[in-house]
Parts: sequence; structure tokens; C-alpha cells
Amino acid sequence: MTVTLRYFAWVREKVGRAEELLTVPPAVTTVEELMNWLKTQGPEYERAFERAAVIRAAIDQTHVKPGAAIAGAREIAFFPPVTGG
Amino acid sequence: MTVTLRYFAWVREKVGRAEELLTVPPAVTTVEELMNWLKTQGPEYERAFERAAVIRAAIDQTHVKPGAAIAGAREIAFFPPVTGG
Amino acid sequence: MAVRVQPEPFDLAGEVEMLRAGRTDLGAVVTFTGTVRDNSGGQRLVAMTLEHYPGMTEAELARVEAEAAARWPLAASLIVHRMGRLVPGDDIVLVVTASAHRAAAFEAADFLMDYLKTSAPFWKQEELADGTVNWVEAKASDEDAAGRWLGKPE
Amino acid sequence: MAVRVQPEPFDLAGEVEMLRAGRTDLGAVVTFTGTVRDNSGGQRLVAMTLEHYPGMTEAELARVEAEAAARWPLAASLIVHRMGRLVPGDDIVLVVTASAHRAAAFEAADFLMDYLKTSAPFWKQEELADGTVNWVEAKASDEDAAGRWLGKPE
Repeated sequence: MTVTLRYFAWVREKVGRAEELLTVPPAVTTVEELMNWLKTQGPEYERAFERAAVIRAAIDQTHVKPGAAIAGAREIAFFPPVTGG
Repeated sequence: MTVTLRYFAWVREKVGRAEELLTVPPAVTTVEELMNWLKTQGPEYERAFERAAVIRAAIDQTHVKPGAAIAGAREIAFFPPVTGG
Repeated sequence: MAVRVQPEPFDLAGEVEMLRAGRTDLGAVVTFTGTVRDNSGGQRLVAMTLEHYPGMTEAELARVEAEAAARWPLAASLIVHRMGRLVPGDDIVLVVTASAHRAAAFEAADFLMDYLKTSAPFWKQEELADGTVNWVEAKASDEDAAGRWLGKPE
Repeated sequence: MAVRVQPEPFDLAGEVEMLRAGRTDLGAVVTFTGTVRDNSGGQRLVAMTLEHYPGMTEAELARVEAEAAARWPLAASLIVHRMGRLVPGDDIVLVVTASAHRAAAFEAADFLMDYLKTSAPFWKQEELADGTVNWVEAKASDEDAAGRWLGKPE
């Protein structure tokens, strides 16, 4: 599947871009699997997703857990825990 | 002793005045005794202190309980439970 | 820390600005504004007159404010209470609390309102649409709310 | 009920006036203003930059506001959150709640702030006096505070 990935805060800084369109292999079905697959896509991803346990995700602008299925997603975002307010 | 008495809200309306200087007999030593004595001083006091249990008191502008001693008081106030805010 | 009783309306923005002026140590500012509602127990309210005990009011408000300052790390606080005749939509009371921390500002403002309602010597008289004029009865719920803070460890 | 994200400062008095305009059914209006402090863990803070996730932010804030409106009898509410570079003393966030009843206004404002802090996609980057630039770490205390509301019967 092809999906827009978005990165925020230090995840964005480490990946080196804010947004990209990626084609994800069919074997990658959850958010967690997507993070693990991204780590194999180059040193910038490896660094960005090193602390994968603290990274949060959203599918189509809704918070999701690592086990969430990515099927049908148009936009998947990765970011650190939020610190607004 | 001679003391200034002040009345507020419906206590004031029933007594018919906001403030007066009264000489209290020595046998009257607490706020509760003062209310009971006032009740014998005329029909307006009788009406005002009919529901003595709900009336609150302050001595020299500090909330006190019915058992509080009045010795040394300059100003004693009687009023219904407060309803500000 | 300041308390005021006045017949005049107060200016929320002006009060908050004065309290914050030149300060960069505040992280949280909470305001509570109590206003006159057009309804009292299902009856239309025309006006409300606030009587108070001059001198004791200021003393009680200052005592309540000092108590809040002792319980929470407040950087600043303000209580303004109006007196006299007010109509629906008018402001009655303003409480402002400022702290480095949000929980302190929220809890102190809530505390100030609870204690103000049960200890400041104000009495409200209502004029209803049917011509009735009556003194507002104290609410047991206000006593209960104030009771929340008793013995609270801080 | 309204939410806004903007780089511009907000006007506390103007926002509250708009929310209250023409209404006489409100008894209580609570505002919370979060501001930039000059201190971060003992270090002097020079500036703070807020990054957010456009679209998702507005959706999350609206969801949080709807949740508050479902839990409490709110007559009106507003959330304004700033983004971009801010300096000490600047406002970051404004929450306003209005209700016929004081407890509802207080609790809803407190709830909105807790949830906003744990669910709205904002990230703060700090510039300290020693030249350090770092992303603010999320506080466990914010998660704990938000947890207070879980399963609360209302």
C-alpha cells in the first residue's frame, strides 16, 4: 500500500523530513510493524525509531496504539508524547 | 456591659434597625444567652430571633459559635447564613 | 494578594493584566466570574441586591485568601466582590489565582469560591418577576463544597 | 463551543465577552490561561516554540471539548491554543467554560486542560539561556492528572 507518512518534533528532525509518500510491503500490517520496517530503510529511520517504545502514532489524524491495523490508512503520523497546554 | 449590636438581612428587617447600642445585664454571658435575652426585649426581637437556631453571630467582625463568651466585645452582629459569591 | 468590595463593575482583563504585569514566573492564571442568572428556582429574576457587613467582609476575604496562600504555592491572587443592586448578566464576584503550576491555580480558585460562599458576610435579596422579594436561603451544597477542603493535606 | 489554533496572541476579555454576549443564563465563567515561564528546571528559558499537527489538533481539541460538554452541563466553552515562537510572559493556551453552576465550570475547565495536555498534538521546543535547544519531555504527572477523569460518573 502507498501511504503518506508524517513526522513531528524530534522524530521529524531525526528522519530529516516532515512528510513523505511511501509504499509499504503487504507483510507490514500494524503500526508497530511499520516502525520496525522503517528502521530497516536507512540510518535516519534507524535513529528516529531507536526509542520506538516512546513514539506515538496517529492514523488519519486519530491517536492509535502500536497494534492498530494500517490497512486503508491515508496518512500515518509518528511523534513523541505530546507536550502542549 | 454596653455593646454595639448590628443586624443584617432579614434579622435587620425584623428588628427594624441596622445598629444600636445596648446595655446587657451581667447574667448574659454568651451569644446564645444574648439572643434569648433579646427575645424578651420586645415583639420585634421576639420575631427576629424566633428561628434563633439558624441565626449566625460575629463578635468584633469574627464568626463565633452560640456558646462564645461576649465579655469584652465591642460589636456583636446577628445575621442569617451568608449567601455571597 | 488583594481583596475589594465595590458597587462598580470590575474589568476582568484589567484585573488580570495588573496581576500579571511584568511577571514571567507565572505558568497558570485561573479566573472565576460569578454572574447574576435570570432564573431562580424556575421563576424569572428581575434583580438581586447584595447587602454586606463592611469591615468584616474585607477581613473575612483577606483571611480566606491568606488560607489559600498557605495551602498552595500561589504567586498572586485577587478577590473582588460587588455589592448593591445587580441585574441578570451582571458580574457578582471575581476570583483570580496565579501560580507556576496549573493544579495550584485551579484548586486555589475553587477553594476561594467555596470559602467565600460560606464565610464572607454577604446576603442576597431577590426580586422576582411576580413581584416577590425574598432573601436567598443558604444552600447546604455550599457548606458541603467547603467541607471538601477540611483537613486536606497540602 | 469553539476551538482555535493561532500564532497570534488572544484577548482574554474579548473572548469572554463574545462567549457571554447577550446571555443571562450563565452563573459561572471559568478561564484558564497557560503562559510561558522564564524558568525550565532551574535554567533560564529564552523562548519556546510550539509545533503542532494541523488538522489533527483542531480535531482533537473539538473531541475533547465535546467530551466535556457531554460530562458537564456547559452552556459554552472555548479553547484557543497558540503555535510558533513564544517568549516568557506570553500566553500559550486559553480555556473558557461557562455554566449555570460553578462546580461544572471549574471541573470542565480542569478536565479540558488535562486532556488537552495529553491528547492535543503539540510539541514544545525550549531555547535555554546557555544556548541549549531541546524538546520538552512529556510529564508523567500530566498523564496522572488526565487519569483522574477516567470512568468518573457524571
